[in-house]
Amino acid sequence: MTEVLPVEGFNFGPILIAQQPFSALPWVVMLPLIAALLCFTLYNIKAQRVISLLLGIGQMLLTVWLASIIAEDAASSVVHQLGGWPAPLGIVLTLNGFSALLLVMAAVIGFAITVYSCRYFTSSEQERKFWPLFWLLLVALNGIFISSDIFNLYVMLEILGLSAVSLVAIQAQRGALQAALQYLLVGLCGSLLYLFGVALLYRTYGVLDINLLSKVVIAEPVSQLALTVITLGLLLKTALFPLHFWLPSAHSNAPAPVSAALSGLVIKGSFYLLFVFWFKILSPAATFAGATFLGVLGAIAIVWGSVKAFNTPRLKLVVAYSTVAQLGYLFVLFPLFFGRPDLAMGAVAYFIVAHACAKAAMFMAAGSIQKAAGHDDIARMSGIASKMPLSIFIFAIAGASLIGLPPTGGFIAKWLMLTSAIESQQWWWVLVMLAGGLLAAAYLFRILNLAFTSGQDVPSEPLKNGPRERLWGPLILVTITIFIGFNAMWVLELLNAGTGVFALQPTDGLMTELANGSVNTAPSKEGL
Amino acid sequence: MFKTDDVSAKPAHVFYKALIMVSMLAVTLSLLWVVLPAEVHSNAVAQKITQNMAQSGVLNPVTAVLLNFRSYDTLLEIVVLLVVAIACMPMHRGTVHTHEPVITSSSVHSLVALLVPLITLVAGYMLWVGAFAPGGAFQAGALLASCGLLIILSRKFTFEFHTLTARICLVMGLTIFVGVGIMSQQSGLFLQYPVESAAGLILFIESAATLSIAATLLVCYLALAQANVRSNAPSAIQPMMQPAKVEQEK
Amino acid sequence: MPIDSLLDHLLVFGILLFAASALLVSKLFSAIVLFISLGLIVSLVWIRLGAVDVAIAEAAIGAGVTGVMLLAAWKRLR
Amino acid sequence: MMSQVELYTFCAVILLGMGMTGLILNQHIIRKIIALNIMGIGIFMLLISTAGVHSGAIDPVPHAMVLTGIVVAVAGSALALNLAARLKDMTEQADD
Repeated sequence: MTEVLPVEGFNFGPILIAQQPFSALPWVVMLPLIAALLCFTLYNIKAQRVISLLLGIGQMLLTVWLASIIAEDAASSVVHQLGGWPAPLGIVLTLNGFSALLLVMAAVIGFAITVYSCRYFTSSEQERKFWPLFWLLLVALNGIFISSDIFNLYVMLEILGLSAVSLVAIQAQRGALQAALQYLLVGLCGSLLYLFGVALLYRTYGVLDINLLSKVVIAEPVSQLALTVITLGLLLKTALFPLHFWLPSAHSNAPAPVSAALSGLVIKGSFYLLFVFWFKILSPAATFAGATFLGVLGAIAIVWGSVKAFNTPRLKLVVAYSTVAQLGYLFVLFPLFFGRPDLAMGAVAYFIVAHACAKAAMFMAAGSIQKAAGHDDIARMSGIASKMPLSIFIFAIAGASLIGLPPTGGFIAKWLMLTSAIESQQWWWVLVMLAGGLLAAAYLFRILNLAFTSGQDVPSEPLKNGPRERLWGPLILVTITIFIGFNAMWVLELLNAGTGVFALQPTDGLMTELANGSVNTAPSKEGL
Repeated sequence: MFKTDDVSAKPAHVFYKALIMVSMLAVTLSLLWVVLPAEVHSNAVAQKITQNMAQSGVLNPVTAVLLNFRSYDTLLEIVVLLVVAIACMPMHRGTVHTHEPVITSSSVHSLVALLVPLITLVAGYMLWVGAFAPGGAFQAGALLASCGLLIILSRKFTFEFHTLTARICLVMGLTIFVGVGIMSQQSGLFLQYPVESAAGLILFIESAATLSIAATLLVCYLALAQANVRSNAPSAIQPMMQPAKVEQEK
Repeated sequence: MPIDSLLDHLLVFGILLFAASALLVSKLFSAIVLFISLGLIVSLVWIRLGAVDVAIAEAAIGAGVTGVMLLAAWKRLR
Repeated sequence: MMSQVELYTFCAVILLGMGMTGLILNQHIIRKIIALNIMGIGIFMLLISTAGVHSGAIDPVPHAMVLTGIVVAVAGSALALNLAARLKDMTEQADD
């Protein structure tokens, strides 16, 4: 059953057969799934914490091991045919440098959130529901990063969306439920639009596998329509301005570990898909004008999100609006893929990792402050730095990364972005990036400034300092933020292992399209 | 656009409404303009499926796709149901009581007594026949859930959400699916059933999935309908209607 | 017009009519009932198109279970 | 005169447009759910309408996709209705 099956009518090229070590690939999804099943069946918070910590470590080891295999063997990506059925018939899992990097990121941030959550919840009812849903969220994220079947990705997107909504709803307050309901409707509408795109693609090309599809897609009205509706659906889920309206309330009303997962990880899942559709699957249908349009929306998002973050009275809402702003950078990079795709690719990956670590840490620190102070009203936070030095320290380092100050991961990400904008001869984006950094500095220093001034005029309330151990979670992330600020090559090398089959080839196709005004449909791509 | 502040209907401005309707009409027409003339693919995958049916262990091509060729999708579909079941379960330990059965008339009662075994039988048949003809776990699960619903409506009924039995019913389908997937790995490929035992394994997975699907649908319905029985058992329902106290104190 | 084609046109007309009225009718209860009926007509279309598996699922889950849940929610949200 | 595929494609796209319009214009959660489900039916019809175009084998993949889609749609609707019901309980308590 594992022999190469050529398909009539298409020149699909040879289909790689899974090699022995990569039978571990489905475990990336199965491990969190088993964790979720155990957590739900036992339904006892002590057991759930132990299972989550142990399997969280296991997940980190597994993903780091897979990443090291990818980094060593830079030749191509890793393939696993589920059920032994090759691509047009069955579903295939693939792993390349980019997805390996994202898997490691998800596992590490997931573990940090696990550590934090063990000491966060005050209600055992909430915590009992949190663990299985959190693991199911990781199932969907990991699944998105390794799946190479567009319908399977739809199911994964639904799991991601529904579990994210359920996690917001465990905060049994009116505001949280309202936010969850709005988030759910937006998410369902987004996944239906995505499914519409999948239906159009299957109708026209008759295949669902990403690699096969990318070889038969040509620039025609149907593929462009499919790209449009898929982009629209995924933008709803990724919350690019002006479709960000649901994000601030959902991310700020959720419990802090959930906010960290939503801002750090969930949004990256749908962004990753958007990225794959634009620069791999449907790259012949992608146009520079469309990418520039997304870039302009991203630029508006940076300014708008920052201004809203500056004017907002609540701490968690500031962090949520900051997510809206930071997501803008990822879209500003879209037009740069038509100039220097190699540089833009590095910038995208680096920015995703740096932002995920910083934002997750920041939300957890904000959650700690909120728990201790009993509110998250910024006006009443003067002098909080002396009472909660560790939380404010984490907040400050994460903030430095968001602004793009050295020696953090955010600095390297900004630097890569600036280089790629200048090298692509699209210097105007540089202005947006610099302005965004200044605006981020403005809204973050507003909080830090207040935290460090001793409040004489405001009566300081007694703080119920929560358990300190939970801050180990965000501390891990802050350490990583600084670590990747010093060791950029480590991340970029892993990425380069995968770019060979990932970003460069489709954009080569794009460049021929740009150069000739026609589309290169010859299946000249090697590898898969 | 997605405002849900108020559950009651609020009339939107007429001009705004008309504008949206006209623009959506334009969108629909342009969709038609692109989709209608588009060419339809050749049937390459269908041919592949016909060629490989002998190895799938079943005769119904849809079941073969759902539980063999693309069984990973079905596995995740059951995960979707599990997510919703967990999310719908009430937060606090709670029991649903119906002290007064909804169906009271004795003639309807005898009809229910006839229907329940009949529907269960049909569900079982649906599950079994899925291997050869239209049918399968999801249809059977829905039938089984309707059967459960009839029982709930026709008698005094107590349902405890947070028992081990309830949770095992909910996760059983998924656990067995994952277990079979891991155990049946040939040459290291996940979900690869041996050809000779594929039929048995598929039926095994489907039976467990049917129970879990029925349980999930019932849990969703009961969590939704619990307010209907609130007045019957105020003492039992009261605790789960309260928002988390702990959170408000902080 | 051959009888098959006539049947198709009738079904499409019925579907569009029921969908439009389910969205436009002023009483919520009627909207739910119209939606359930829409599900049943759609399952006839699935049979017409040779998708009997989908037809059974649509009738049992799409129309049946969704309908029951919508009615339960209607009763509770009233 | 439209062929069968064209007819059902036409119907599918109109259903999709109707569903989207209904989703945007209606405020009540139940109506929004109905609109979402009508959108879903449109997409399912788009998938199934082409499954039997070629004489010979009917393509079962779209059928399997639609079966999965129906179950996912029910799951999403159930969650939305549950959240709405919980929200209503909480609002009523706040009013008391």
